[in-house]
Amino acid sequence: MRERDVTKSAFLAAVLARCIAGSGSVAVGSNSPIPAAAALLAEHKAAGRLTVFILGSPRHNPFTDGGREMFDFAAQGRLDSFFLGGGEIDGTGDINLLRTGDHRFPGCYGAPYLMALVPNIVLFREEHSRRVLVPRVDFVSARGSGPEGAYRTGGPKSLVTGRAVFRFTDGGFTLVSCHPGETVETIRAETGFDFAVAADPRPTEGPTDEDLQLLQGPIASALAPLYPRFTARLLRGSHA
Amino acid sequence: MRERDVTKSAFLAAVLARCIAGSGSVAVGSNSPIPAAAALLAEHKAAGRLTVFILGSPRHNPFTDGGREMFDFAAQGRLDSFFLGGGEIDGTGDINLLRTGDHRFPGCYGAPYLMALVPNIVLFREEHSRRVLVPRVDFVSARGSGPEGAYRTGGPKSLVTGRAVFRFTDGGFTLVSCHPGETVETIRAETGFDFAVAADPRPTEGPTDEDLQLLQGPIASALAPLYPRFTARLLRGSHA
Amino acid sequence: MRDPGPVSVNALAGSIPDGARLALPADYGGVAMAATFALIRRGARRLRLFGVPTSGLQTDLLIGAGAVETLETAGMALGESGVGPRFRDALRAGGLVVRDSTCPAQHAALQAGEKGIPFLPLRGILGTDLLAGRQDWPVIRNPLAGEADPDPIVLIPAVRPDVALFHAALADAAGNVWIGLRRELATLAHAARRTLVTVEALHPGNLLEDPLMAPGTLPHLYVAQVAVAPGGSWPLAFGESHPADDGALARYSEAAKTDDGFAAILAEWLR
Amino acid sequence: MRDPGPVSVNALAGSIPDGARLALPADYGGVAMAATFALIRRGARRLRLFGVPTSGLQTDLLIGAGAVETLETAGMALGESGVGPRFRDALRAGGLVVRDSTCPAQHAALQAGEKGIPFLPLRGILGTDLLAGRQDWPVIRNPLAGEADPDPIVLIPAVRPDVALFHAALADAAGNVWIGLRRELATLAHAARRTLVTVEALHPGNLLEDPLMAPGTLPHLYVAQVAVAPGGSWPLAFGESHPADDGALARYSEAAKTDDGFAAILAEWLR
Repeated sequence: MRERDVTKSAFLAAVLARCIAGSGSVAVGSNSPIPAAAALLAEHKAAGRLTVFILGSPRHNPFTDGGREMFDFAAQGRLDSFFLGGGEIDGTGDINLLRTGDHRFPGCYGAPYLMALVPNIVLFREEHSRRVLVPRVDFVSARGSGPEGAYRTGGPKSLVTGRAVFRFTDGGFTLVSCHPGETVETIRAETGFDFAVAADPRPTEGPTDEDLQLLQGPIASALAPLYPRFTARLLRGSHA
Repeated sequence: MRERDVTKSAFLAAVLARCIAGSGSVAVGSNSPIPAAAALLAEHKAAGRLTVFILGSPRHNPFTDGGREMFDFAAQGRLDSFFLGGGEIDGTGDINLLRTGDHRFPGCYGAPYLMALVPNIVLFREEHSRRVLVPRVDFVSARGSGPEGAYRTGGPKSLVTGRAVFRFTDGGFTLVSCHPGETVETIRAETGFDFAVAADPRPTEGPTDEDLQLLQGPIASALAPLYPRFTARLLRGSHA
Repeated sequence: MRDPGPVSVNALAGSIPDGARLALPADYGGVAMAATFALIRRGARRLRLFGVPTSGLQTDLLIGAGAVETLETAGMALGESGVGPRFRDALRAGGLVVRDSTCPAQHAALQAGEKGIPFLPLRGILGTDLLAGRQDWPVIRNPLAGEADPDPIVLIPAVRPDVALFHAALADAAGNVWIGLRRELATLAHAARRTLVTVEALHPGNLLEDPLMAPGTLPHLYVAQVAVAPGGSWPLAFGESHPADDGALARYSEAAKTDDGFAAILAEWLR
Repeated sequence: MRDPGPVSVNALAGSIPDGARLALPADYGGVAMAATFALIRRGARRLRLFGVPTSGLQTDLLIGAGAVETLETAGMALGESGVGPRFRDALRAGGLVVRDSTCPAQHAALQAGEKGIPFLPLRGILGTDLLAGRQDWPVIRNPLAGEADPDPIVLIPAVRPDVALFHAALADAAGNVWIGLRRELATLAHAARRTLVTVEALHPGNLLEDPLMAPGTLPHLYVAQVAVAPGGSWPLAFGESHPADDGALARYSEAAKTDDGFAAILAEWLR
């Protein structure tokens, strides 16, 4: 990378934006500042062909039928992309948003439903460690695939962490790129589940200059009311 | 009756208004001018304690959630009264709104649903003849009671025709009053189903002077946009 | 995906293919009559109409013009004039398939379509001949009822119309449509694959960005095409500004009783 | 039946009985914080909270004040600060019953309540531990599926809260409430037995008679009591005019980590 102020958040937002390129619609749930920034970046680059819904943001809300509309919209097959995190994520694409041992996470929110209905689910968790990427989640909040016989139109397509990007196919993950400073070996050391490695794993591409200007300018401004601490501390921060 | 211009429609509207006295809410379906007039008369007399919904009338529509709201409102247990007619009505309170032989009526509208859910259903049909009041309806659009085991919170409480008023109890009708010029015998001659007779069948009371002023004044004006021919021809007509 | 900018009424009507399942509002609910005339002019055939929740003049015209294969509706009448004459005639002649329904079921079918669920349960209706005629409405025992309680309940299958067509007050350049209190049109548009709207006028700003307009707005997400058609509900009423043309409606009720009378008034209205 | 005219915030909160099933909006959805302080002041107990669809500061406060017996919600967090500290503490201490849910199920439960039907089917959720924990959510075979298709589907039972409590922009003398785009509050009020609303201000005219206001209006039919409470969502945001008091929220997140810290900030806020 050149000498620029690329925060980790800006880097990840740019990576996530590429995961939803080509979508006609994307929604972002609550407490998801980096995905929200990614969605707005993708919107800028799609030149009006992408509809962005950010829960809690009055300016990025194309819906007029109340809290259920986004969920109905997804079940109608109209929502192309959604971001999901996870206190734990395992190698089958199952995620845990509720609890491990006696530790409580905020809750499942829309995940048990959206994971089954939105075609391009982007899994995102900045922390990439064996604590998060586990052999098997303690609690299945949402399933990466199945169960057999169930109606299903959605599922994970990719997993982005603070270290790497994986593709999800046939019920498992394939490492497709490592962020700067990481290698297949360092990724394997920090990942609790098995994964395949793409024939040609490359360094993850960060934001372009234009991406960065957008993220640090209009996107940071747009997100400031919703995520004041995030925008102040991270997106405009001067240390990567 | 004193020497007044009481049209048949005004007479019936006053009778129907008494059938919904004490209700907190009443709805009137489409193509129901006399029930609409009755609901507005009851509203005047209830001094603000009655909510009136008249389908198709923007001025008598307290709902803001679209066409389904009135039906949901009924299922919530909030709708006290509703008027239903019938191409045929039989002695069990079943009504036919769809067809007899090859004659087609407009259709069932909300009847199959509202009859089961609205506590005070007022059956109304001006024509009182053996053609309308039949031993058994040709087609059951809505049931007066049952079927056994079914969830049910509503049903007919009364039947008003151009000749008489009946009460509906225990699955059958009881004649409670005859309109001027009718007797128990003339009613029996024109009724195709069996009915009981109240211990003290009286002449049906018509509209008071105040009722008449309301019906011919503000109520006729209010209904004119929705029922132009009805209000012109009947409510203000000078022959009873 | 929405076509950019408003189109002509003819282009809008022309995008409704023969054989489409076409959902239409009740006569009081914003009927796109100008687009209906265009649809008849282009000789539409085999339409499968779905009333939201009932049907009237528009459906009678389409039936008379030979454009209708099936009609699913909760009621079919021309205001105070009763059953539509062309509908009645088509029933006598045979060939028109009618699936009789009830208003809450029509609404529930679209709500199920909107929610992407296969059915919605509905109270009432049990034990009627209406239900007996609907083999497609299963009755199940309520799985939540107590063991001793049979509690049968009707399931209304979801409907996702191919096309929804209606008339509204305003649209903006983004394709947002102001429907005001006619929220059944939002449910309908959510459930439909394509929604076509004629409007009285274009709105200069963005309806979603105006806090007073947004609550009555159907978002562009659901709107495939918009055409501007002032007075586009004639001869039916639209809001308080456009009362029904009672004279025209009375003439229709009378004329359409005969084939020749219908042909004459249709020719006049299509001019 | 609606009480005539607006009441005081204390009277409104006082009408919520101990043990009530109380439905509350998400932190972004119009939270009646002033009424919540009044509810805590009067020492409410054994409330059964229902999140529409999620929960936050208000619920954390009520839990900390010992007012909550059960919580049914799709998520419980204080914005960027994560899980509510009093909620977390109550889980550790035991005694708080939590029924974990998911957003669309919370909405569906209220829609079923609104429609007076026993349940609504919902896609997704199958095969999760969330579903395994909900014995009250039966899974049935879709009766409309083909014979060879197992097509299991989850049924969400209807919820009809005893009380709904929220904050809105405007109410009029008739008891109509302008909720604007927050239509989940209409669904909630339709489903609830009694709806209590605090508002920023009284509207001089009748909201239902204004064609621009009516589409965003909850009719008086569903509104039991209204109280005027300007800034009544503090420290949470309300619309664009009342941004969140980020300083107060950050102080709460920190203080409420300990019993003493919570007691101190609660005492300050209840003053």
